[in-house]
This record gives sequence, structure tokens and C-alpha cells, in this order.
Amino acid sequence: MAHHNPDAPSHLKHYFHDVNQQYETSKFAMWAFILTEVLTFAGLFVAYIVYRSWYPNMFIDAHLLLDVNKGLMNTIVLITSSLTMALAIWAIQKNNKRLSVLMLAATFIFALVFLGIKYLEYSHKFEVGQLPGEFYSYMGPDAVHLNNPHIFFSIYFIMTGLHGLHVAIGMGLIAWLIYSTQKGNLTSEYYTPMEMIGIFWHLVDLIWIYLFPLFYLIG
Amino acid sequence: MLDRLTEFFFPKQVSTYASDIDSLYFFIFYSSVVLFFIVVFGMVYLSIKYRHRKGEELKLTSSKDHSNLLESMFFIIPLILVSITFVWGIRSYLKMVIVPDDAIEIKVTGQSWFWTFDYPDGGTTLNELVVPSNKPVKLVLSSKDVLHSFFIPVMRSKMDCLPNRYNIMWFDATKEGVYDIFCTEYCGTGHSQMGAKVIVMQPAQYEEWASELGSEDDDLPLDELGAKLYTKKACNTCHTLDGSALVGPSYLQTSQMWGQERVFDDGTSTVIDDNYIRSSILEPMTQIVAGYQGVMPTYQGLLSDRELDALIAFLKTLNEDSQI
Amino acid sequence: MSEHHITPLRTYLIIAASLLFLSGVTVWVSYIDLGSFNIVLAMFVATVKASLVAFFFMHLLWDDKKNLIMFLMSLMFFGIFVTITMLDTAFRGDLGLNPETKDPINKRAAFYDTLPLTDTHGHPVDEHSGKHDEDKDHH
Amino acid sequence: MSENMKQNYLNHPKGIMSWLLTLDHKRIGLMYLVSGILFFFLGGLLALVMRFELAAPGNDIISNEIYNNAYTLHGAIMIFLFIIPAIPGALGNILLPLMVGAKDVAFPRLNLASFYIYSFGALFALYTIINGGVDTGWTFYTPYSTQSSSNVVPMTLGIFIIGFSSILTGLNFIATVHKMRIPGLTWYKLPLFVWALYGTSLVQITATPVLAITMVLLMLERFLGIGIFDPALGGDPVLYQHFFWFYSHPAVYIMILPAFGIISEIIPVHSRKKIWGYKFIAYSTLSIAFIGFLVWGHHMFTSGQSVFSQIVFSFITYFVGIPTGVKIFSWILTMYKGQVSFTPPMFYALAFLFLFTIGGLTGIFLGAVALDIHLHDTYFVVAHFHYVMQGGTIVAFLGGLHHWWPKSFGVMYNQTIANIAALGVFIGFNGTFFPQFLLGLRGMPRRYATYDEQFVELHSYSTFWSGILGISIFIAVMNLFWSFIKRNKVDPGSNPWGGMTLEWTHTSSPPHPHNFEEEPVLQHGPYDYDKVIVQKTYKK
Repeated sequence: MAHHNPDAPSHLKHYFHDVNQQYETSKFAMWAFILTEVLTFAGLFVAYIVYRSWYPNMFIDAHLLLDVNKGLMNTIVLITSSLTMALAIWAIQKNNKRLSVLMLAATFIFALVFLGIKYLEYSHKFEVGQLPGEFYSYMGPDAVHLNNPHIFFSIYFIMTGLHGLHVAIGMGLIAWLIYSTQKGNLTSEYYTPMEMIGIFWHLVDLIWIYLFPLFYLIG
Repeated sequence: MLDRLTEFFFPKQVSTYASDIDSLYFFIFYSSVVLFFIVVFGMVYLSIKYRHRKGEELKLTSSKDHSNLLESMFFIIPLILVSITFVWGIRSYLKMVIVPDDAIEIKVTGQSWFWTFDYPDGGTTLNELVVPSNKPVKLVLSSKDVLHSFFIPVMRSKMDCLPNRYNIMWFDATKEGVYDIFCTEYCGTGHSQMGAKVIVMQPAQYEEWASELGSEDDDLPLDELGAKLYTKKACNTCHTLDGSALVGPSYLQTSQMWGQERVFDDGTSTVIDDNYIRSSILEPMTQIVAGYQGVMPTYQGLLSDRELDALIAFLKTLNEDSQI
Repeated sequence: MSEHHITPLRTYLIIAASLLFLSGVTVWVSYIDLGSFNIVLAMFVATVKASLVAFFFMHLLWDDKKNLIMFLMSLMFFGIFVTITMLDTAFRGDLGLNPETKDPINKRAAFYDTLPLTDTHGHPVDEHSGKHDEDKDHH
Repeated sequence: MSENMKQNYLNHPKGIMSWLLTLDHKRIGLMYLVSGILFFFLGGLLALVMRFELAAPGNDIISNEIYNNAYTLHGAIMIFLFIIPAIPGALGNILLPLMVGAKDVAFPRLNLASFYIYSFGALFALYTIINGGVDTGWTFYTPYSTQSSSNVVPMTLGIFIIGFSSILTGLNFIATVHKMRIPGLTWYKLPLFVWALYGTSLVQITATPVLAITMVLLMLERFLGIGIFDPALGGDPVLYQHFFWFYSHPAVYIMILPAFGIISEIIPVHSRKKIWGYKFIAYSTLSIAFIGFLVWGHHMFTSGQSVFSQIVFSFITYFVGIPTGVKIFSWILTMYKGQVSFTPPMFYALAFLFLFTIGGLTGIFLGAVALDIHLHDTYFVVAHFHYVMQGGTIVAFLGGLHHWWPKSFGVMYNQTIANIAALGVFIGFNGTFFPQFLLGLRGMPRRYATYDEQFVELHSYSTFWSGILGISIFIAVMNLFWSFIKRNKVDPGSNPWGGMTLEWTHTSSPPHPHNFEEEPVLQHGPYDYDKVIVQKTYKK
């Protein structure tokens, strides 16, 4: 069997017929992966919804302990990073390597800013003892009447923590993209990895779009 | 015939709804037997009839691969059967959850690994549920530690005991007698020993029993009371009298070591005396004997001072007995 | 791969601007007390934002429809998970049967009883109300 | 060309590294097979230890603690390390690309990664065993699992990791089925095993993430006391059960659907007959996979969930039963006017029909709420799910191994021994588990290390036959591997059963390293025994 069509591009794996089949397969699998991601978060959303329905007042009052401004800032940062990610793909489609790298770098920096703000938020929570589970110790005047606020903070930390972990993983992937694009491995002919990581990055944004109102706005 | 079969398959029917559940069982059982024989017969008949005989040429076989009539039958007949099963199942189930208003309420608490029963007029029993016959009894179940499940096979009823929440079950016992209770939700090392008995009495007898509850033991000598408490308070689930180690150390061993040092898993030790026994019953988790797991529940509030003394007296006698 | 759809730059910018605008709207609305309608509104805005991201940034609008089906499937299974779990959690002690089973026995976890009162910085309050707890600590 | 014929995936390329770093789906499948079988034996050994302990009441052989560890590990190993990865990982990996005419799965690297993730997770499970076991039951119900001092964390971590392997395999198979089929191989021309694997994969990628997050929450409950599942901290143990069964009920279909697929292959081939109701079987695979997500609450009929959800779950549960029932009838009717050969795979398929029908019908008993309350957590349930899991899945798996053994490895086992072993499995299985239905009806609770005198007779029957069952399975598997060791080779062109799917008609046994010498061209459907005569060719 002919291993390779001599004029097939180097990124075409031998078990695919053509570039388009390979691209479509990757993308389809990426969406299947997105499905698993959504269902991973689904478990936590279910926990949120169930406990919110059991402790409606506690959730509403406990959310006042979170910092809306930092949450909103993070929302803006993440949406902007989504835009720069989309523009990076747009640039590589137009074969503009320089702009693409620039946009990826911007995305990376925005992600870093996001984690920085998250760090500030977390460290404040650690200081005052608004911690998950048994480590919860905050009994300030605005919280003393709350019934089991540790559950709210458990869910808050687990959900935003898992989301933050995704941001961190995304940063690693974007760093690798910057390197590959700079090296010229990704071009308008072949940019599948960037497209895939883009989808991942937008998912991270998409989940935050729900986390933000659920925790910061309506408790 | 049906009675004989019921006896073969099931334990006695003691609750009012037991016969209903058994009938549901037999309805499904007979339908299943019929369906099962159709399947097995079809399988055996077709495979033998159309077997590939020795020396027979391989040939093109029939292209028949569907039959609307047969297929709709396969849908409709099971659908009818499961519909009946579903409705019957739900109707019987509702009988099991709707508690009659005049039911006696008894609190059942599961704890690793024994059952406590609190009666409406005060008084508590361990591992012995006493109920009157022909009167509905409502059980309010909960647990002190992990999940347990309260199962009375003769009543055909079972319910999980959850920590920090109540669950309800009820029954109306129709026959006097002593029947088994099992724990059916896995709860750790002693799970298979977490049995109890339900004693169904004539209502008059029950009234008498209930009024005497708690007072009967007052005149017993301490060591005899202790011997009684040893089984009644479920000590025997974890501690043997013959020196063999179960979940906890044997009473005999403790008795033989009276006055000697006992070593704990954190390296400390103490002399075995009345005070040690007392605190190890009331606060078992503070000093765990080396080589054992700290799993004993506290008996704080479950034993009076006199009962504690009785257990200690009983424990002391074991050593003497064994030497005789 | 020139046959791939390339979204015009303008679309991206418009979408990003709408996302930022909607974020502002949802924060602003949350300060108005609309009762339980707050949740509905916030979730509605979030869903609009999420759709914009999914259809435009994630290219679902132009992609093979199989990808969209995959995505919708994830939402459907999430819906199943929530709905069926809620059939239990929201209906305990329902049908007027056995109301005892509805709520936990102890509403509040036991460890709160030992927590000292704090100020808004999380430091234990010494005098007055906190005194009782102080004693406990030194015991 | 003849040089080329001798080259197959087993002997080319050579060297240990070429195996450890292989991207070839067939080699990965073989590695899955070997590790799966090893865990199968380990789990089986634990089962025998338990059975012998239960031969008589009282702690005769092992203590309560060891018994509790044994049954937990038996369950966890059999489910997470053997049944779930075995059929998709081994048979699925070897056959799926061959059946769709592809050169490999869509993502060979991911496939290898999946195997190593599985192995890594398995290491945690082995560590758990060495470190003293875990005693919570494979269900890890809270709050026992948050309090138990045994190795809950390593075991749940192992399961968490294995979950990723399961997801990656599922992703890979879905992409392969969608995108890697040869031209002309439309959905309705796919072999039903491919449909089954497709349905399984959908369940895998949908349900497994929830297991992963549940295991994470359980670990966090232990580390931080997050109070979501622990009632002492305001949590709800019943909610844990919802989370757990949202995965674990669909997982039942991850385990049984591939078995359906294998049976749908074996019966038409060995009956030389077009399969009855192709489209029905294909669609019912998907509908069972879907309905499987709606019925998890029937594991919780005594947990104290709301009355409303009891009724809803009981209702939906029956909807799984009906398509399954029609499937059984379709398999039986497939034999109508065929030419049935009694080969070892066919014996396994017939045993499957017998055993799985019992397993399925006893499920109807358990779906009726009122009756389930009596039967819940008794040996009736134990017997029921062993009839489904072992009588169904494992018997089908053994049948599948016997069916594709000459194809996958180019060797033929001793068919007489295989038939005898199949009979032994069938009889031993019924002898072991049928008495357990009675035990359960009479009130014997499960997970008991010791029991009441009244149950001794049935328990000792069960134990006696479990020995026969164990020996038969051992002989069946050893008979297969012996043919491999003895190199009892078949001619590369062999098609001993007269199969019609691409793996039989278009590639050698064992297959070429790149599956097909040249891209196969589809000539007929998978079961067109009414249109084409495929000769049975079996030469040494």
C-alpha cells in the first residue's frame, strides 16, 4: 500500500484520505470533548441548583460576601480574551503570522490577569475565613445569621477553582500555540490546533458567563 | 398450591400488605416463566430445526428479516404486562407509604452496629423491637453515624436510615411471634452482625410490657444485670466472652488483664480498672486499644450509672469464672 | 484549507461589544429587586451571551451541524440530570405524606456552635458576645 | 506479495518498544485484552474467596474486615478494570477500524494514551490492594466513605483516572464511526457491533465526566469536609446517590451494549442468515443508551427519595425493558430458515440468550417499587446483576473472543475443549447464581460476611457451583491462550465461520499492520446471506 501520496502535505496523517477529513474529524472530536467538559461542570451546577433550592436565603445573603467588581472585571477580561483568541484564528486564516502571535500573546496576558484577580479574591477569602467546608470560620455581623454558609463557599471554591484550572491549562496550550505559530508550524493551510484550542478557550469563557451571575449577582 | 409456593419462596407473611406484594411477585413470576419458555423454546427449536447438517451445501438463505405482526406483538404483549406490573407496583407501594393515623409511633435509631428503639411512653430497647399485633406501627427511622437500612423480611418492608434525617415506614403485624430484622445497607465491619428481632405480642400483653419497660431490672444483682445488658445493649456484636478478638477486644481478655497496663494505639497506656472501663464505654474514641480500629459508638445517655456498674461487675466475674 | 469559512473581522468586534454590553446590563439589572424574576432575567442574559459565544466565536453557526448536535446533547443531558434529581430533592415529604422526611433534623452543622464571632475581617471579637467562646478556648 | 502476506501486525515491526509505543489499534487492543483478563482473574479469585467464606455461616476462613475488602475490590475491579474497558478496549479496538474499513482509529495517539491512563489508574487500584484494601463497597456511599479509615482516596483516584481513559476511548470511537468509514459504507450497512460500540461510546463520553466530578467531590469531602454529601456538615447522602447513579446506571449500558453488539454479530454469521430487524436493533441500541440515563433512581427505592420520584423512576424503568425484549426476539428469529452451526461462539451466544433473558426478566421484579422494597439490597439483586453482567456481558465477551480469535491472532483454539468449557460456564453459572434468587426472596441481605443458619443450604449450593464456574472460565480462557502459545496457526486467508463483514472478507488473519493491503471496496451488506454465499475457509 502506498504509504503516502507524494504531494500530500506533511501534516496529513497516513490513515486519513485528505486534509479536509482530518480537519473535520478533529473538530468533531473536539466538540465531543466539549460535551464531556460541559457534563463535568454539570455535576457542580446540579449541586449548586439543589443547594440553592434548599437554602435560598443563605445563598442570597452569602453572595453579598463576594466582590461584584472583581467578578465583573474578570468577566470583561475573559470576554476580551475570547475576542483576541478569535482574532488570532482570523489572523492565521489570513496568513498573518505576526498578528496571530500578537493576539495569542494578548490572550495569554488576559488569562494571566484573570488569574491574578482571582488570586486577589481568593486571598481575601482566606484572610477572613470564608473557606469551603470545615475550614469555614467567618462569623462576621453580615454572616452570623446564615445557615450553613460553608456549603455556598464549598461550591463557590470548587466551581471557580475548576474553572481557574481550565484557565491555567488553557494558558499552557496558548503558550504552546505561540511557540508553534512563531516557528511557522501553523499556517493558513493548517491551523487545526489553534482552532481546537480556540474552541476550548471559548468554552472557558462560556462557563464563566454562567458562573458570574450565579455567584456574584443573584447568589 | 399457591400457599405452598409462597412458603417456598418467601418468609412468613406477617404484615397486612405482605400478601399483596407476594401476589404481585407471583403475577410477574408466572408472566416471566411464560415469556422465558417462549424464548428458550424458540431458541432450541429454531436452532435445531435449521441446523447445518453434515455434508449439506452452504446455500443462500431466506431474506426474511421482519414481520410486522410478530414485531407488534413483541411490543404490545410486554407493554400490557409491564403496565399491569407498574400500576400494581405503585398501588401496593402507596399502601406502604400512607401511614394510618392511629399508628403507634416508635423511633428507630441505627448506630454501628445495633438498633435502638424508643417507645411512645418512654423507655428504650436495644435490638428488640416489641410491637402489638393488629395495630399499625409507624417507625421513624434515623441513624447516628452512617447509612443503615432497616429490613423486616416477614413484613416485606425496608427503609434506609439516614443520619440527620427521618425516614418513615409502617406495618400492621397480623401474627404474633419473633421475627428477624436485618441491616441491609452496608455500614462497616459489623454490618452482617447488625441484626435484631421484632417481637409481635397480643395488644394486651404489649400494654403490660410497655408499662413495665425500664423498671424490671431494678432488683437484679449487678453481675446478673450486667450479663443481661451484655446482649441487650449489643456489646456482644463486637466483644466476645471467649477471648477471641472480634471488632473490639474480648471481655475475657480485659477481665484477665484487670489491674495490668493496657497499651493504646498512640503509645500511651493505662491500668485497667473501674474508671478505665467506665470511660471506655462513655468515651470510646479517646483511648483506642492498640491493634484495633476506633469504631465504637459512645454509650453516653444509653446506660444509667447502675447499668454501667452492672457491666463492670459482670466483666470482673468473667475472669473468676474461667479459672474455675 | 482555503474553503473554510472566514468570519469577517467586523462580526467578531460586534459580538465582543454586545457581550460586554450585556455583561453591563446583567450587573445593572441585578441591583433592581425583581424578586424571583432576577434569576430568570440573569439566566436569560447569560444564555444570550453564551449563544453568541457558541455560534460566532466557536463558529457553530457555519460548522457541520453534527457539532451543534453534540453541543446541544450536552445541554440536554445536563437538563436531564438537573430535572430528575430535582424530582427528588424538591419533593421530599411531598403529597402530604410523611412531612417529617422533608428537612434535616439539625438544620445547622454542629461546628458552627464552636466558631467564635468575628468582625468583617475575620478576626474573633473579644468582648461582649465573643466572651463565652473565649472561655471555651482556654478551658 | 507473498512477502507482504506474511507480514502482520503481530510480527511487524518487532521489538518491545514497538509494542510499548505502538499506535496500532490492534496492538493496543491486545494489550487491553491481556490486562483486562488479568484483572478478570484477580476479581474472580476474590469472588471465589468470598464464596468459600460463605459456604458456611460464621467467620470460617476470613474475618469481616477481609470479607468487606474482598467484595469491594471484587466489584470495583470487575467493573472499572475489567468489564468497562474490556469489550470496547480489547474487541472494540481490534475490530472497529477493520469493520469500517479504516486504516486505524481517528486518533491513534489518543488511543495509546487511553491505554496508559488506564494502566496508571490500575496502579492506584493495585496500590489500594497492597496497602490494605478498601471496605466501602464499590458504590462508595457517603457518609461511610467519608469516615472509613481504609484506602478510599487511592481507589477513588484510580477510578477517576480510569474514567479519563474511558472518555478518550469513547471520543475516539465516535469520531472513527462518524468520519473514518470507507465510501459506500452507510450507517445502515454498518455491522451491528459498530452500532453497539457507537452507542456505548456516547454513553461513555456523556456519563463518565459525572463520575469524575463525583469522585472529586467525594475526595474533597474527605479532605475539606465540603458538606455536600456529608450529613454531619449539612450535606445529603441521597444526593451522593443521585450523582453516583447518574453515572453508574448508564454504566450498566456501557457494559451490556457491546455484548448486544457481539451477539448481533455471532448469531447471523453462525446461522448464515440475514439478521432479523436490523434497523430495530440499531435504533434500540441508541434508545436503550438514552433511556438508560433516565432511570437511575431505581437503585434508590429504599433511600428515602421523594414518593414522586419513586413513581417516575419506576415508570421509566419499564421503557428500557421493552426494546431489550424485542432485541432478544430478533436474535432468536434470526435463526429462522438459516443454517445454524453449533460452534463455540454460537454456544456462547445461545447461553447468552438464556442467561440474559433471566437477567432481564428479573429486572422487571426489581422495577416494581413495592416488590423492590422487599428485594432491595438482598441476594436477589446480587443474582440479577450477575445474570446481566456475567451471564450477559462476560458470556458474550467470551463468545466474541472465540468468534474473532482466529481473525485477530491467526490461530485456532481446540474447539472441543472450548465447547466443554462453554457448557461448564453455563451450568456453573446457573448453579452459582440461581439459588441466590431464592436467598434474596427469603430475606438474605447482601454484603454479609456471616449469615443466619436458615440460609446455609442455598449458600453451600452456590459455593459448590461457583468452583465449577471458576474452573470452566479458567479453562475457556487458557484454551484460547494455549492456541496462541502453541502457534496453532490458520492460513492467513481463513474465514472459518463464513463472516461477511470487512474484517473477514478483505484482510488476512491476523491483519496486515495497516489493516488492508489496499482500500477495501464494499461489495455487500454485513449480513447479506440471502444474496452471497461466503464459503467457510479454514486451513491450517
